[in-house]
Amino acid sequence: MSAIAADRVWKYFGDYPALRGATLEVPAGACVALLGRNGAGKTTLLRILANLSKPSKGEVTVFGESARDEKIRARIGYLGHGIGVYDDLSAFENLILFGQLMNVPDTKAAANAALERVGLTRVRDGFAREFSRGMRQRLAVARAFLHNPEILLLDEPFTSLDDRAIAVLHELLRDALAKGATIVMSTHQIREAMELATQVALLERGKIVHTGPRTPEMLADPGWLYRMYEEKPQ
Amino acid sequence: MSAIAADRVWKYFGDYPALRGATLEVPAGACVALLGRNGAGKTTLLRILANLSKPSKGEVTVFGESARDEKIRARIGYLGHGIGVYDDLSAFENLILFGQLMNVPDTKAAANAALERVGLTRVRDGFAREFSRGMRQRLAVARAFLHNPEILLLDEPFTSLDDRAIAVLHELLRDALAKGATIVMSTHQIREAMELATQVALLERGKIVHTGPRTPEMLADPGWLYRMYEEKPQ
Amino acid sequence: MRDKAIYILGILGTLLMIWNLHTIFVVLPGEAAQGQIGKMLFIHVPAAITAYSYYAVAVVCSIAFLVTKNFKYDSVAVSSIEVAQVFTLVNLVTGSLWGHVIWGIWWTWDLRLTSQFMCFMLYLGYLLMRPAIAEATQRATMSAILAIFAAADIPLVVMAIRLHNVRTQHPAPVLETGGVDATWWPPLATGYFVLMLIAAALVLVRLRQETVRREIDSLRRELHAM
Amino acid sequence: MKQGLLAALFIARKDLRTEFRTKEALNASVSFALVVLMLFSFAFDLGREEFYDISGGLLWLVYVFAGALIVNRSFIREVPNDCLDVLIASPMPPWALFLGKTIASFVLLLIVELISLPVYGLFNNLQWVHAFWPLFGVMTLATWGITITGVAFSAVTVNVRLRELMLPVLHYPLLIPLLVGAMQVSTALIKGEASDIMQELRIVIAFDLIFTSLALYLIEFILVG
Amino acid sequence: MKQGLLAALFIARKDLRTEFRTKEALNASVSFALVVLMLFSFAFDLGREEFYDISGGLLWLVYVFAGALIVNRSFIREVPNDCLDVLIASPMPPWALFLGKTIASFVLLLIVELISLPVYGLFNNLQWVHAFWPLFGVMTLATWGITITGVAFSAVTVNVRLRELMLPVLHYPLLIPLLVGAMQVSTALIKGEASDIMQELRIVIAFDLIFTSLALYLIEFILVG
Ligand code: HEM
Ligand SMILES: Nc1ncnc2c1ncn2[C@@H]1O[C@H](COP(=O)(O)OP(=O)(O)OP(=O)(O)O)[C@@H](O)[C@H]1O
Ligand SMILES: Nc1ncnc2c1ncn2[C@@H]1O[C@H](COP(=O)(O)OP(=O)(O)OP(=O)(O)O)[C@@H](O)[C@H]1O
Ligand SMILES: [Mg+2]
Ligand SMILES: [Mg+2]
Repeated sequence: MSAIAADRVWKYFGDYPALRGATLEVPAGACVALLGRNGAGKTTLLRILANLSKPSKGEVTVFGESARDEKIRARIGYLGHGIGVYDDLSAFENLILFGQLMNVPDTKAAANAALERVGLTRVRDGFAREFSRGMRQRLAVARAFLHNPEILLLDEPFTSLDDRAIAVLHELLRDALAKGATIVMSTHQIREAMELATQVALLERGKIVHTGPRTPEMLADPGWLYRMYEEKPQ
Repeated sequence: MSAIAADRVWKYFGDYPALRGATLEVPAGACVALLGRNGAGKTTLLRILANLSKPSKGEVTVFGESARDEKIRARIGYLGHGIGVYDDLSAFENLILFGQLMNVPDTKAAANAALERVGLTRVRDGFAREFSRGMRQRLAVARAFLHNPEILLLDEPFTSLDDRAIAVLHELLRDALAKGATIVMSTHQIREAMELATQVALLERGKIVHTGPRTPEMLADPGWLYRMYEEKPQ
Repeated sequence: MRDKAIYILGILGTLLMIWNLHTIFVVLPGEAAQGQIGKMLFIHVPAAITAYSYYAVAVVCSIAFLVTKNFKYDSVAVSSIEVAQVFTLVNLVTGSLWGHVIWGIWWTWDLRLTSQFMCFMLYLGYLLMRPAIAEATQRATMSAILAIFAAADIPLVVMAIRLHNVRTQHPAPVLETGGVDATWWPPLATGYFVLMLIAAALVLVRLRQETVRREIDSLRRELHAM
Repeated sequence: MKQGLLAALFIARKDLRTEFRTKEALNASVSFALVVLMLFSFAFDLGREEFYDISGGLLWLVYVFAGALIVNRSFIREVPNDCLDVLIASPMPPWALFLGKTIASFVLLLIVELISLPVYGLFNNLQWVHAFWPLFGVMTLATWGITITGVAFSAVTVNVRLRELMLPVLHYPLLIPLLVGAMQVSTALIKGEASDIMQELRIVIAFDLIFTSLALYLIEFILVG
Repeated sequence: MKQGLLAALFIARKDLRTEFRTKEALNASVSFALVVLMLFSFAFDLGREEFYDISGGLLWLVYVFAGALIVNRSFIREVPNDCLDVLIASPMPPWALFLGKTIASFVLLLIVELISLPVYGLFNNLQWVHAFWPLFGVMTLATWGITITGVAFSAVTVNVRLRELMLPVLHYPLLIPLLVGAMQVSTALIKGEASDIMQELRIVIAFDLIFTSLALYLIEFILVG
């Protein structure tokens, strides 16, 4: 059974279709790099997978169940364009809050461990509003991984991270994959994504036009896939 | 005479020094890649160079004059984390407004030319709020380049841009350099920056620890510089 | 098809209205106490009831939108509310004119006047909010919610104001209590029927506008996305 | 269900904690309430008797204006870093999120009201202590109604342009039945004529019940679409 | 100086254009004024004579409520895409930015007031036409005071660092002398007792002068700091 299955998903914003029958199957344990030009619909698709918006047409199932199910939602970790932490709470308080909402058993230990992993232990009690852009992104990563989700939906997770933070994120993602998690991440930093991805999906104007395993040539030449589909009529 | 000179600049946020005596000299016509880990102080330094905040200690001069001078400000283009355009104005109106504020002589012609350069002519009268993320970033670039600034301060300009948009930005920057402009850009997408940079400056915990020309080995191995300074005590 | 319906409804409404106005002003004698101004009743009351009828249509369509997510219902809801607002305004203005003649003042915070004004304000908020939401699905959803809230509020308003009821300037119900001359009933009923027809034609016109606007909107978005 | 209630409490605690940390809304609305009171006492040079007649009305005007400042922030506070997305994606049901936010706003508004009441009495030489407990009851009931509708509208208008302006235009007309009831009851209580307040109170309670159930039921449409 | 004034005009035009494009702000604040009128009529069930006594007070309450909504948006509008940064980085001096924003808010608020005045008169059966020009004068003076302080506080609110120092609590109490003056003068004008209004008017003018110069002088610290 595939972990995530989106079946001919359409999403209209008004009368404008941002997704036009996108179909995506992600087997459990895969790491999918979701590529596509600006405005292709990557964010829209990820938001639908994460239950943040409803598809206008089509069906999304996660582990064979409706994505709307509460138990399913507890197994998903989502990291969007916004970092999703409160500026007026400290890093630690933020994680405690999300731990409680995610039903994490020992929230304090989990929060401390998460801070440790992303290297924010030193600023544990600093307010998020005082963090630099990269530190905020690290906190957001810690938040998304807090409850050891089985499915990770990441929208441009490498944005604004420095080399170390990218290494940390890579490690976290590798750990998660080793534990059997399934990952879908959109990105424009193709190089960083390709190192991890086992699968690649290309979204173009609301449709998935290519899915397949990541081949070595993609790793060597990140622009390859885009060029493949360059000739397509606009 | 150097185009930008920051002399032992300190910046405190409360008791925390984000900059601890950063010193940077940028000769006219250079393109400096300002590198540094998350929280190193890149944004803080760029904001001080752009007059958006005042240094707590130290001096910043631009073309030998105080950066606070109004005439100097007209020669600087700044592109920060936010895109700095109004959602409720059309692309054209946005550029007209900024042209007027920047004392651009023939605002209409300049605005049209700028839209042409970033490839937004077709959506000239569309509201910025309806643009996709990449289009918004393009408009922001057009805005920053509108008055042909002699100094460009760019904070992570490649963020969230797809390959095509990055190519457009590269071209604009090359044009500007050819016209003699001076560029300082912070970035974590080192590869994209290195293609253009003539100089590299590394900021670490509020201090500039390295400045120098970009060497070919940096282009081949973007992590090189970071590794150089890895051994330093935290 | 829809165009034809608009013309038919419009022409039928106009003809009937002319005939009814003839009955009201030529056939019927003036009201005993008030003279000719009393005939304001024939617009004043039907306008109010027409407005209520279309508010009711709107709430039904709003619920239907939430259930089906079909934008047609949203269009009908907003068109109905706009038309109902117009008729509420007709009721307010005729009442005000009438009051100026009979009571010597344009307005007073009497229970009936106030609750009608309240009704107008509730739905005015609805109409003001709509254009301020950029995204169409969200606009339709939030509007539907507002329409439902407003409809739930109206009975409470009426109840509360009945209790509060300090000033009573407006005539007490005469229609139910038989205070109206038997000869006045047919033109009253016809008046209501006429206004309902005209309102239906207006709703259809508005619906067409809605559809066209949505099309233009999507074409423009399509252009931007390219 | 139990999970949901627990989550609501977490949300309420979070909102109250951030609010008490900066005290921004609390300060603004208390000072706003005080200013309005002061202005009223300047603006209306009324006799004692007449003032008693409008005392409940004034009180609730102050409360509803101050309340708007607090209640409107409720969901808007979640906008800056897209926190709302994270909350909606969490396993907590939407009604729990809504309930949590309502509870936080309710507590805040009640605090503002309890602070303003003595000041109001003092400025206007009103005797209200004798009627404190019944007044407190009315305050609780009516404040709940103000909060639940206000927070619901705050969620509705999260993506509306000019929401600070739109919100009162949408919210106040809806509140009229509640306010009329609360004003009458409060005036009667302050004047000491506690005889026939039940009828008005019933409207307040009906308002609470209707809009609480309506909002809890519709909130899923509002938040998830 | 001339450059600065020109820039102020560009800013004012930009703000007014975005507002007038949809007329959303105008419509919303006029209907807000209507809603407040409605609330007042419930709260105060007064006779005609008594109403004349408080007419100026009520009028200014409506104005200040509607005004707060408009004026507070002034700088907040620049926050979403960090537009404020771009404005500050431009060669225009900070006072020009501030002046431009104040002018835009002032015009908007004055329009709202001019529309609400006849409605106010109509709904409450007040005669005000005979006193229109003097009333208009008071409106101009007092509205300027409301706007200049309000826009300055709007700028403070944008700046996180200052927000904690100069709490917005101050804005409303700050307005009291201005409002008391305006209320007294307006009541006197509406009642036709235009004899000794000069003294109160002097307070309004003093308020305007003091806060205009203070705000223009301090704005650089508020914005760039
Ligand atoms: C602006 C002022 C007024 C408003 C808002 C207003 C509002 C209404 C409304 C909403 C209704 C119909 C609803 C119903 O039948 O329950 C109505 C009915 C009526 N109005 Fe008015 N009215 C106004 C002024 C007047 C005046 C000045 C008169 C005459 C002196 C008048 C006479 C009537 C009569 C006789 C009815 C039918 C009453 C019945 O049988 O229910 N109205 N008005
Ligand atoms: N809330 C919205 N309202 C209207 N249109 C929207 C909305 N969100 C997205 N769109 C449109 O849908 C299309 C897809 O947007 P989406 O954000 O999914 O693209 P993306 O692939 O994530 O692009 P990027 O790489 O720039 O983030 C775009 O044309 C965008 O303008
Ligand atoms: N407004 C502020 N208040 C308090 N501290 C701040 C503020 N802005 C920045 N800082 C602190 O100053 C330091 C430098 O921040 P800055 O944003 O300049 O880093 P940066 O080099 O741009 O990092 P990044 O690559 O993550 O964007 C950080 O430790 C940050 O926490
Ligand atoms: Mg995206
Ligand atoms: Mg930065």
